[in-house]
Amino acid sequence: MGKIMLQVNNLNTKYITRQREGVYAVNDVSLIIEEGKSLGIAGESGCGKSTLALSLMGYYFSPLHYISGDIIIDGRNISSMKPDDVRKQVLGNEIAYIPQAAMNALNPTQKIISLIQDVIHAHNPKASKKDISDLAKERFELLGLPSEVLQKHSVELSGGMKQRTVIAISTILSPKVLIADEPSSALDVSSQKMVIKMLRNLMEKGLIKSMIFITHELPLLYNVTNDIMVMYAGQMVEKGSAKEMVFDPRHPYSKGLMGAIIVPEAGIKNRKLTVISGTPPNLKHPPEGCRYAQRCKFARTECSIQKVEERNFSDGRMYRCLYSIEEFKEAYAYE
Amino acid sequence: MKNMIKQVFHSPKFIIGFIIFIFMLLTIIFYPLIVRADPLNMIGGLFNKPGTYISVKDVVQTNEYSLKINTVSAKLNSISEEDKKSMADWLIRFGNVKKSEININNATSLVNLWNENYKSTAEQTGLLAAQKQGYMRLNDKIKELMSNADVYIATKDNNGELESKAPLDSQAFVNTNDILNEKTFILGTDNFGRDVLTELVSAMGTSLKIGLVAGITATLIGLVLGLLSGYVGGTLDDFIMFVTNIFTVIPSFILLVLISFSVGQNARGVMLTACIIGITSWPWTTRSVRSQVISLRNRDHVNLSKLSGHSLPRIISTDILPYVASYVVMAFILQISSGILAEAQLSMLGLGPATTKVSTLGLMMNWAMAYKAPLTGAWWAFVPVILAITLISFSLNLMNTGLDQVFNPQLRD
Amino acid sequence: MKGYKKYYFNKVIWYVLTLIVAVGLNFLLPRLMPGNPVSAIAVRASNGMTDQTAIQKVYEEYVKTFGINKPLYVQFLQFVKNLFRGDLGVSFTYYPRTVSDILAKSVWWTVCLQLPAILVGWLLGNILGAVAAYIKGAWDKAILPAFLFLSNMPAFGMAILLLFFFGVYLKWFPTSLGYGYDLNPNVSLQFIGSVIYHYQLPFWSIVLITIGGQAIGMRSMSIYELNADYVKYSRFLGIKDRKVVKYVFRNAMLPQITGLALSLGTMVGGALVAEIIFSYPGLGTTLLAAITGRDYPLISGCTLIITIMVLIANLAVEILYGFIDPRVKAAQEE
Amino acid sequence: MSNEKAATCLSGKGITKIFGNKKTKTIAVDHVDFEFCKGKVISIVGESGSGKTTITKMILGLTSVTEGEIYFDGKIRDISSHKKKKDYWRGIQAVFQDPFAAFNMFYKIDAVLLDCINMRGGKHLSKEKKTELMTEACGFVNLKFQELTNKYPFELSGGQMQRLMIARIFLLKPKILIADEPTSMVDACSRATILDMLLKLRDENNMTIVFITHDIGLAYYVSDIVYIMEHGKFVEHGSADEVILNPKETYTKRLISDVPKIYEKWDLTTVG
Repeated sequence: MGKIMLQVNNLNTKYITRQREGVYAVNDVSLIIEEGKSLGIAGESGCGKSTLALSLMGYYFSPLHYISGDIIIDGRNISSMKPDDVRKQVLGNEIAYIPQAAMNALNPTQKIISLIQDVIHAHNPKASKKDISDLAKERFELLGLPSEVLQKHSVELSGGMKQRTVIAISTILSPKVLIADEPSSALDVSSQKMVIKMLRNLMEKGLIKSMIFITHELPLLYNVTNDIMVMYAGQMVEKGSAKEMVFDPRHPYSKGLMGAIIVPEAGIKNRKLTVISGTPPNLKHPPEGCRYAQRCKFARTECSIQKVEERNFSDGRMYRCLYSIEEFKEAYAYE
Repeated sequence: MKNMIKQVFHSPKFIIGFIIFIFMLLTIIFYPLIVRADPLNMIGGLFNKPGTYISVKDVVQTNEYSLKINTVSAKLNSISEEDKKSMADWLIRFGNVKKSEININNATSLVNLWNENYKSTAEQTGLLAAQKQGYMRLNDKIKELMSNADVYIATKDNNGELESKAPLDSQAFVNTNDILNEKTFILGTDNFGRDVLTELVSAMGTSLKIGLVAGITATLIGLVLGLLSGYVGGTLDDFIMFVTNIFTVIPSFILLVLISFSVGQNARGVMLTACIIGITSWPWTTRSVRSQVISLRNRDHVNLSKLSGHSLPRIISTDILPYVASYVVMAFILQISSGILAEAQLSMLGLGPATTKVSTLGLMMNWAMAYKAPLTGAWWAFVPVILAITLISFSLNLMNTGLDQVFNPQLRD
Repeated sequence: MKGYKKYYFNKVIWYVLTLIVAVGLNFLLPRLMPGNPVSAIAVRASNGMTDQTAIQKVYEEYVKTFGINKPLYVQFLQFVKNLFRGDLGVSFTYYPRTVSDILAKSVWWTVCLQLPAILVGWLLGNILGAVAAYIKGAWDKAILPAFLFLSNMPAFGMAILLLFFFGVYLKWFPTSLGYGYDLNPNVSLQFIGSVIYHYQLPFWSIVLITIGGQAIGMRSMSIYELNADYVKYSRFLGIKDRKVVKYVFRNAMLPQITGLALSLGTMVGGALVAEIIFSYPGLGTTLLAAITGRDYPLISGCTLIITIMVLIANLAVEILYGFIDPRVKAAQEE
Repeated sequence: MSNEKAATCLSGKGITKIFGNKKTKTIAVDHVDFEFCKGKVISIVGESGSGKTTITKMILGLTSVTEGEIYFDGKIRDISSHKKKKDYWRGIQAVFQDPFAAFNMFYKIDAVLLDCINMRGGKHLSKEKKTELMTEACGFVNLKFQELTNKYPFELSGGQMQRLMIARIFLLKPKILIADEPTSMVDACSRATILDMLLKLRDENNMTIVFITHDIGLAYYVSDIVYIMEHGKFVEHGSADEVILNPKETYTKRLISDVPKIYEKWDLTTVG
């Protein structure tokens, strides 16, 4: 078991809507990532995966609010630190973020290099312009980005190039944890592939120690991350290695997701896609029992009453359901 | 749609603006019903301060009453204690009056005793000349007090000599309720002796009308041009936008001056002025409508409407207009306030409505300036007008910001 | 750089076109309407106010220089030709002074009053607006309506209030003219002092008016920018809030610059009327005199020069903008 | 199934679209030919900017065709007048990508459905009959009509709106349905629902479905025939299995290799 880079214990956060209502979008989520490993987070839109990404940064500004839980990066608990210390010591150089819409993640009126300078100065005020631009050049070359980009404004870059530039900037200080929130969903498949390759590259070269990759495209996760965690209605419902999750899901919801995968491969042509009817619960007033109960084919009466805890298994997998593995086997056999 | 409106009425800014505006509107409507006087009627002097006025003439003409008040005793109380003491002292020493007879506190009796007994010629041993003199003066004073002199009303005759008309005895009074022309000018009078308040209210009405007409004209032109260039596009769009841009850069104020001057004094009525203002202030509406329509034109709901076989007029009226409505309304509101302002500025230049029938806020300002109201310190002639203009456009703009925050939520804080 | 050249070239061409249109309107409008110059003169000649002979002279002069009795297009060419020679005819009211001579005197007063006033107002307004947007809370809640009220007061209104309070009531500042009436323009310290002394009220009235509108615009722009994605991202990169706010205000400022360009015309209009209040020796007062004297050549001269001033100012702003905003460059180079 | 020759119901010869004037000239669609057979699902696959949306709009008659002819039911399509357009649109309809943008938010749901009934000449029908039809249509996409009456589209969820879209088609029963990325805005789980409904429509009324998408996997899954589009040209077309499982053109190959797989390994070395 490698060194633990990121450990999250029972994290709870909410965001406040304009109508002053709390939406409990992250509900005791716990996870562990070891050095050199990557974790994928999957789920439908509105399942709280993006909110989780923001929450993991440990730096909250409205409408997002911290409730409880620990975020421990390489042994240091950042959820107990002062926000400004988090900003100074953690953001950018220990934990980095790649936003969903890189299209407008860059200040349109600023040159890339000057943004990089600001980033580095924020953590090391003494760094000289010379060193910074050298570092930037070197890093850009390493990642196969033309160094002319540094002298450009974001408006002069194409979509794919912007996204890759954003990745390069986020990781310029070689963070221990990289959180990538749908970094490629807005792109064409070709640029998507480049982005993925770049992230791999960063991992292999050890420029980032660990990564959380968030997307709704399961085939992508399958190919990018070691482990996959499926979220539903603000909770983790199942977690396991990518292979297990795609080919042997246990929780009914993740099974549904996997059953809806479509790839251009002979295997799927005549397969019947699974359908999950209904809509997820309203997270303003989350239900007491299992949050998936009212959409679940196998729901029993106690499902919607009893609070369901995460269940860990010897084989390192875990899910949040009242059923035992055997019961699943049966249930699925009947289908 | 409904909840849109509900939202609008939840925005405090809008509500405040709305209240102010409605309040002014109601004043404009109901004030004339209460005060029926012609707003431009010249009553009262030039630049009278705010307050109540009674003309002297009226006072003379009212019938007089004589009230039976014992004025004398009232007067006598004005005799000082020292004088009383010294009077008593004199009576005892020289007027052989017994001390017991004298009650120093009863002024009347004391004075009567004095009148009976005091003689300046009496033997006054032991008094200095000065003291004697003093007693004489005191005596005269008392005489003076006792007498009931009449007041004379005099008028200058044609060779400037004063000749007495009627004696008014000091007991004559008039009842202010009998006076007919008692005038109260809450905001004083202007340079023509008009009641500023009444004038102001009617002026607000006219200016608002001007604003409305100007706004409607501008909005209609803007809407049509915007729809055309936005929906039809192509060369027409290029042309319209070229014109629009030109007219956004050429100061509309200048166009106003040119046109208003050119149509000439005699032609320039209230409505014409309003229209002129309207036709010089459409470009803004055109721009915003156009940009909206362009973003709508390629929206799938328009395509869907086409596929459902709807005709072009129907598409424009049901799929485009409702979406641009909010922007048009906001533009319209702004047009009104800027229209009122434009009228005021024109009038300041003497290019406003050439009329003496009605007053507008601009004309009132113009008159106040022409008669140097600020220099003569007649603040009431212009401060209320400025406030009126400001309040109207303030309330309108406040409503507008309210709407804006509802329609573009990212501006909300 | 090629992109830039193209951008500026287009801009200049466009403004020249606009100028032509403006001149055309300036020439055409009065001639299409009942109050056209000839009849204007005719009226004055007939009801013979002031000395008959002068009017007569002006009339002949006018017919000579502007060829009133020739067809319209010939007149226009004449008009333009004269324009290039800086000949705008002779004033009726100030006969025998020429219009261009009168304008040459007054235009500088206006420029020196309005240019600084509007710039200062714009700057202060933007700063206040930005601060309001950043601080939010009660202060913002209080200050926004205040600005709104300010921005809705007509310029002349503000002018009169200042005049009345500081000029008439407190007697701190003079109530009219651009310099002491007992002086005649020279470079003496006394004269300059008096000019500055007379400068205060008009200047501040324009500044105050400008502040309001600008502050509101800047405030909402800043709030909009504060919600932009790059703000969140920059914060997550650990960049100091102060720096992020700097980005925001810089970006919010850019639309304000174009906003200035677009609202310049309106501002100048208001400011001219404000000048009149103080009978400041600028174009505003001249225009008023011209209108009251139904002095056609002078009016057309005033309107023309004001238009030209505004156009030049606009062009200047847009050129400046091109340099500041990289998006313009990008748009040109693609 | 793809081998048997069915009757052509829509085809195009040398279709071209050029935007802008001479100076700013961009060729969006460049002399493309196509032939869509009755009762088939045809996919047009292309990356953003490949011109697939433009060609859709031209087929639907929403934008003019710069050059070339479109044949509908064997005859040259004529949409010169509004009436003719209306006739054409009785035969060809569309489902759009973004349900939130596809409905007029000031326009009640019943009105949307009523339009469809009227368009198919059902104006004269009795109120009851109309309600019955609408209820049936909603039932087809398992929505409850009673719950939708007097509601505005924006009161529904994205998935529901998209299904309402399909209910429209159910009422109109066009010969051809153009589905422009109908599932790219909905979640994986509801995606399946929508695809099922589309295929059901096809099977029940022998409808031809032109499926526009950027997702080659999806294209492979739903369609019989696949057209691959690049820079305004069709680079390759044929039966789904031919094109996807053994592509000829390099572009097609690249497109497929760029998509992550789950059965075979996804090879990242081939990045351009």
